[in-house]
Amino acid sequence: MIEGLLPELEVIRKDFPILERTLAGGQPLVYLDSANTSQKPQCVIDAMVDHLERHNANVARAMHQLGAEASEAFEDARDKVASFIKAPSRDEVIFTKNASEALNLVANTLAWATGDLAIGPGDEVVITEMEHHSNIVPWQLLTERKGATLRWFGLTDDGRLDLSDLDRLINERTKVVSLTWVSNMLGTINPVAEIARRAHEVGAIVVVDAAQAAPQLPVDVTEVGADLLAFTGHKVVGPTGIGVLWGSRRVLEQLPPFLGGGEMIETVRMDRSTYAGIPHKFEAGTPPIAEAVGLGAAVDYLAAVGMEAVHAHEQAITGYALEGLATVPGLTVLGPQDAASRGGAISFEIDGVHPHDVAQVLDSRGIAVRAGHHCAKPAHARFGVQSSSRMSSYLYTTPAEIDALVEGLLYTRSYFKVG
Amino acid sequence: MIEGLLPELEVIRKDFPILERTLAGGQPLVYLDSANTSQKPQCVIDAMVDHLERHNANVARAMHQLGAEASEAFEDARDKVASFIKAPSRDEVIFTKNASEALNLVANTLAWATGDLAIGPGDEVVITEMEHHSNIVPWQLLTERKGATLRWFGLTDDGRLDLSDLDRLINERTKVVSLTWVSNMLGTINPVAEIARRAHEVGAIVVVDAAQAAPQLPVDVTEVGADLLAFTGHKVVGPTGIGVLWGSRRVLEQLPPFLGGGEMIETVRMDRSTYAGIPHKFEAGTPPIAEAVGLGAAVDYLAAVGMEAVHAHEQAITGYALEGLATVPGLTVLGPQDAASRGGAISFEIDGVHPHDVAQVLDSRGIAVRAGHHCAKPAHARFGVQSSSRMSSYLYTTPAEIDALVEGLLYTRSYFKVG
Amino acid sequence: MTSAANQDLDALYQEIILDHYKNPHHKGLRDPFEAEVHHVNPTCGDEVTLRVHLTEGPEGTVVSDVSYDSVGCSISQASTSVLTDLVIGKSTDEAFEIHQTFLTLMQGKGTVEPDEDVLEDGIAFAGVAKFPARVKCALLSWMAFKDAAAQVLADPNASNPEESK
Amino acid sequence: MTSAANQDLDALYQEIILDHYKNPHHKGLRDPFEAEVHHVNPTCGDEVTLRVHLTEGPEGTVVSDVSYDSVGCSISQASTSVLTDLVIGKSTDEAFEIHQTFLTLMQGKGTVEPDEDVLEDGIAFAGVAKFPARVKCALLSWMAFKDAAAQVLADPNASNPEESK
Ligand SMILES: Cc1ncc(COP(=O)(O)O)c(C=O)c1O
Ligand SMILES: Cc1ncc(COP(=O)(O)O)c(C=O)c1O
Repeated sequence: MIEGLLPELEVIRKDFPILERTLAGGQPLVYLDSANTSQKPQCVIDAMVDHLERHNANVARAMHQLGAEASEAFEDARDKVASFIKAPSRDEVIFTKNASEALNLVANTLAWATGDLAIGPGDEVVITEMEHHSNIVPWQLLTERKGATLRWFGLTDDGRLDLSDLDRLINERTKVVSLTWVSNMLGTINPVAEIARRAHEVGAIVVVDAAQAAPQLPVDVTEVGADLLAFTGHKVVGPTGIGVLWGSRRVLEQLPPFLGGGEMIETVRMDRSTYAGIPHKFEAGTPPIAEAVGLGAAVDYLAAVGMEAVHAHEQAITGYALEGLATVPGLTVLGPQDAASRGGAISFEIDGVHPHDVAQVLDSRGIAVRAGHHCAKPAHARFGVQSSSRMSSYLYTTPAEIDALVEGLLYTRSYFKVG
Repeated sequence: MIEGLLPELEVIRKDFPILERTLAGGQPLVYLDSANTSQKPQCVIDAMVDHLERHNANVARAMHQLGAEASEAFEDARDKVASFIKAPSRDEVIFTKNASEALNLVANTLAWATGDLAIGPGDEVVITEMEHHSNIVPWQLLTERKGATLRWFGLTDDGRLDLSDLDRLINERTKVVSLTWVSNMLGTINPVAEIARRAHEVGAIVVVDAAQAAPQLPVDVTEVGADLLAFTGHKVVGPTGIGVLWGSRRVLEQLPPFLGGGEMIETVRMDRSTYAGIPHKFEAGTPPIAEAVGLGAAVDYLAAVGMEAVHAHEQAITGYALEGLATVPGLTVLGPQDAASRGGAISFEIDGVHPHDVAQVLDSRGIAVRAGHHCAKPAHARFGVQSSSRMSSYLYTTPAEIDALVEGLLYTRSYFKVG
Repeated sequence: MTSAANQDLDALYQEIILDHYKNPHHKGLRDPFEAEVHHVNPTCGDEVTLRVHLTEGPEGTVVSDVSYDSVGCSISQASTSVLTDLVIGKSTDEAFEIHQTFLTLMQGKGTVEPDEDVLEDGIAFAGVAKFPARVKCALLSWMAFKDAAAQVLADPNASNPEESK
Repeated sequence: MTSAANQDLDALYQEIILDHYKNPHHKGLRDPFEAEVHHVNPTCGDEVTLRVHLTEGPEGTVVSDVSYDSVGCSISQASTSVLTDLVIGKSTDEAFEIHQTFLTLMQGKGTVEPDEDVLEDGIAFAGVAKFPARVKCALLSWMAFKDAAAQVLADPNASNPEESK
């Protein structure tokens, strides 16, 4: 028995209906693509179905019983998310459509901000070379449009942030530092609190991309030092169509509105409008209601399992996987080699077999991994590769699935006659 | 039997599980709030459940069998939507989170557009006084930020667009004309094609808010003269969390990207990125996948019933409702008085009883209507009222439900001792 | 109509509420005042413009007047009327305590027993607490009062904005 | 591994494909050329830089050379190699017809019978059509070729971009 595994693993797997699926040729599913999107437990699906079949109505605007039920379910979800990330106030939790929109919301409103948060020529935004495209492109657009400068942390050879020039990179010109907590490609867990401390010293705001952290680690927005933090529903066993932006009241209140429309207003005249307070100011139009209900059920599910336990399970599986992968000749793991300093995504290369071909052969055995640049082209470029294969585990992953992967990789080498 | 009603109305009602619900005191549900959000047929819910339980994976990025299934389901939904609105090309269909985001996408990308579409001082954007806030605020933000001028069509006393100064209002300075096809408050169906003709004469682009039209009328984006057209999933018997922006290839290709991130890129370097072609350029991050599957099932359902038949049903019910409401003393209907020139939303006032109180008494009888400004404050102000009550029907609405409403309104008057 | 639903409705629309709605107390905007606020319920558009006039008495600051102009439903109108009855003439400390008691009642989802000694006619709103969509209506003017009074206390030398024009 | 899944895999990775992958034909960038394009598969990042050299012959325009530099999987690499075998030396009309035939095969979801007379080694890609995620890999260089050749035909006087530098 591997230390740290969830004791009730088989019970947990029963909660996820898709894990019973068989694929072409009757192969059972070995799902190792959870960093891409996670599978959904029955309770999340059921909560959404119950909402759609019995309580569906628009929120906030509706005065009738269904409307009251829907509004309550929607706002309950906000409470659940607030407690999941230890937000000081529920009003600081904004529902977006995904993590990408949450990050763009910040970059876009900063483009129109006035006062302290305004960004212009001479100002700097700092990101890192291991960011997901969704935490690169918004900042490229912002700095380009406002004449500001984009800078970034480079990476060490073992896939960590190169902090050697921390104090030079984050300086009095820095207005924003935006970085990922856990890398979706290298798996690296970054010292966010340490970097946030430096950023706050120079008066910059700190944006944390927690798309990979929220599924795996206990999150405390204050402890990590974030001013704003984004994650996405579909990676925390919740549905697609919903993401979360948390922001401190102080920063959120300073930002101008993002999208304009229903629910984000206080009053509207043809010539001028005033806006609602947070969180509604940033939630224009009908929000993802059934999706919020699903997300609420999802974070409740994770909280019931316990995020400490989920994290321990991920580390145990990751450690076991690193050991297994080491037995495959010609295989190189990108990123840190010790399980303790990384999350549950492991990208690797196999000499002589292109990642797509690796993924294809594995798929013929029912094993689902991702191949490509994982929306992290700069990080791949840093390591001189154009793409990689990636296995990523979650709370339902078993050691036997890792064994199947390793066996599949050995078979792949023999299939392509490199072994 | 009322002419135009759906012949299989009872069969259709059986498709919507929520219509079986009873409310407090055992009251059966009389749902007359469909302009706010529509109810969902079982086939839409089932399609989403099947996706979540059997085919869930991320799209585009995933190479494995689940990924291929999810991608195919997602792209099939795009085909279904394209055919539902007669889009010349499937690539012109962009999935957003709701209609509000679709409209904001246009206004936001225009803010950064260069060349022909760029907007600046001296340029004009024309909207109307009957717009939903989601088609007002984005244009206020745009014109304010770019130093351009916002103008609008006024309304006649019977709730139609005042077209008397069409040629003055839309002139060579006009860059954008954005208007609703069907008013969510007054019910008015606007002569969009006529206005679009004038707009195109002066070289302006035409944005059509079809949030209320798409549920009720057969839509042909070319015939209506739109360059861009928005609607929302949850009002066409689909789920929340998804909306649609259709745009002509010519215009979409000229617009700069909206949100930056995964899926919208061609290639990313730390210093510079290039973007994918349409529709992906405008779909950053993980899209609403299960929601697209639900929306695809929804438009298929409507297409199977037939949009001509849905429209005829709405008109029949609206005509019957207008007759019934006319029997309630002290009740005034806002907007056109003939069913032929309006959609299925009817806003009204009752002398001496505030709309909230009307809605409350109706709710105690299981009748769900909306009370308030319906996100159309300027239109309310135009008629000198601060709020109104609104009943809105859909393809599952029966004449008996209208009878219950009329009876409920008579009871309301007696409850508040005004009758 | 089943009697259960009717009972709920009657619990919401107590006679006292309908009386205040038809004959609101202290309505209209009056001088003098030290703060004027405008609050809106964005959901439904109910609006209130509310002024407070505070004076220094021997036992501390006193709410000498609360005047208002408003549009809204029976619940929001009646609650404004009751608010003025309850706070005019009280010390600001007492007024804030009443505010808190009313808030607790409204947010109690129908589980809080109202204290007639403190809330007087305000106890009629106990039934509103069971209708989440209407709680905002009942609280609109109370929030406006709190806001206005707090503004004056934060800046006690603020002159009457009308006079300073 | 069940034999069904293995059969599919073998249908995808035909020996011909693996041979072209290991020993790609016409690889490298060469002069002269009239157009150079860079195509990317944004999903996975596969890339190809491709040049075409067209000349005027007695029977119309001829594809005299197609040269390329590329990174990608076995399918995309082999398909580029096969492309060059098929179109070099053909008239542009013939080349576009072959392009269309290959496209039809790829988009046929496995229902199209490949024509060996037209596609030669290209028939080995019939199995790819059953793997929707890989169709883009197979088409990457074909789309690049079409794009580059069309650019030259649209502007036949375009000089060699290298020479004009
Ligand atoms: C006319 C009109 N436009 C836009 C919208 C906004 O739709 P959504 O709230 O789904 O963004 C609505 C509905 O609320 C509407 O009725
Ligand atoms: C680190 C990281 N950031 C951001 C995202 C974007 O999330 P989404 O696609 O849900 O917007 C992802 C996942 O794709 C991610 O892994």
